Amino acid sequence: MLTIHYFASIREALDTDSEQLALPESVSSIDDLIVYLGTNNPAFQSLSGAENKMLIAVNQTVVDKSYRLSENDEVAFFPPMTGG
Amino acid sequence: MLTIHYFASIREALDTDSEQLALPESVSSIDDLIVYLGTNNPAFQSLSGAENKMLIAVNQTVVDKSYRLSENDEVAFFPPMTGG
Amino acid sequence: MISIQTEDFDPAEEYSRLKATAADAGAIVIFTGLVREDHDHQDADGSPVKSLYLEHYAGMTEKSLQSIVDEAHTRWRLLATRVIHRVGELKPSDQIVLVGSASAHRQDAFEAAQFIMDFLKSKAPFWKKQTTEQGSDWVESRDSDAEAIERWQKSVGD
Amino acid sequence: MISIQTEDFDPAEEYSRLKATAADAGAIVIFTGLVREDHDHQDADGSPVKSLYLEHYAGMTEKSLQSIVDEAHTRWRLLATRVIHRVGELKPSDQIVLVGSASAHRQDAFEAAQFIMDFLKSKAPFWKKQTTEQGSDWVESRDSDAEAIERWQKSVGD
Repeated sequence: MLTIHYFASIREALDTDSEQLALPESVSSIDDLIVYLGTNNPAFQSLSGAENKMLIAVNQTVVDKSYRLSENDEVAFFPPMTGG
Repeated sequence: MLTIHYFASIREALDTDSEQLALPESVSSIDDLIVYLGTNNPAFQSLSGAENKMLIAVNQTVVDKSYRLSENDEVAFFPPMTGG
Repeated sequence: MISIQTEDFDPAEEYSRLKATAADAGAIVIFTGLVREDHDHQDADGSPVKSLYLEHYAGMTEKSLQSIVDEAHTRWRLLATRVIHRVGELKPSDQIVLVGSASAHRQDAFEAAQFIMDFLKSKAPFWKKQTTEQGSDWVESRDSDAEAIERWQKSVGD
Repeated sequence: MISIQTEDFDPAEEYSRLKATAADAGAIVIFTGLVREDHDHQDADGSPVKSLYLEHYAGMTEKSLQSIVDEAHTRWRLLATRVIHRVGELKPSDQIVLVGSASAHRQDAFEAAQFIMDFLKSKAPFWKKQTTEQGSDWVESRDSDAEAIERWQKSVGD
């Protein structure tokens, strides 16, 4: 199972902070996962548009969209960080 | 009267922290004053050699040796600063 | 040492601890970040900030701060460092973040603290939501923060 | 505010004062310089420093520090600054100098504090004499301190 976390504005827009998902057959990269999640959820599809600068972490490290997913990965989607 | 102050290693080498001096006729610049003081004091002459990086302040502002002195100036000779 | 906490912190205590830990330190820098009423983010509507909510990604936050601190220790000769970041609800003039560094020399202490703050700002998973009379908005990241990182050239692992 | 004094100072108190003075500050930097036992000046003979004597040029010291602080206020947007420098006899781990700065933004606070320290080191009339088991020696100025000043390009009045 993938664990998917959503943070900040993305969490609020989706009204979900996390979900579990069996890695779908069609999904091998983050890019595939974004397409998959967008197909099932128009809100996610609009958030993942290039203009929204959505960042992705896998297992708590920022990765790019070509990252190859493994079963049991912890994936997170969030806007650019604004700490400090 | 000129007031002349000496600090740190220069003060110690001369064994004097300050002196008063009527501006001599032959002295119009700091350069002249250095020659004048050196003539009367071999210790000062050796301290004022280029290798010693002696600094000069007039009226509490660092100046170079071409500075034109006035009666009643406060002159100071000291090594490079090492604060902090 | 790195702490993520809701409670306030005491810079005086952190200074004393750094001084005690870093034997023969010649330079200690303590940076403290505070909540400003007069925010100046891109989405500012001009009305004063009444409160700030700080969200973070527990686990990844500690991990990313640790990698930033490790990189600082690689780049500069440091005797000790300290990072504290608060999360949750904060008010104007509240302390948000503390970065401390101790070194033999001032240059190392200054640069390391600045480096840690620059990376913490845009590489550690914290998000700010500010509330004014006009409502609540997520703070947008600033270009100047991205530029602050670029000047350190060699990048640390995100 | 600038103070030259023989007494010790309390960084915690200075932090609180800066925070209280600088309404709506977003960033406060407190730099503290300490006496090191393991000095590394050019004339170091390797034996630990037992004490440090700080001489200064009363009057000119305040004047030159004020011009350094004024220049910092011209270059950066600062809400408050603080400089304390001790003179007289000090021991290893004693606090020598404190530079504090408060600003809306961290970059200003960091750079101003670093600028003030860099200029204070070689443009304010302080001289250090260190005593080890081998005797007492005036500390020589370091090339790295002259270089630290050069990077600020535009020079302040000496």
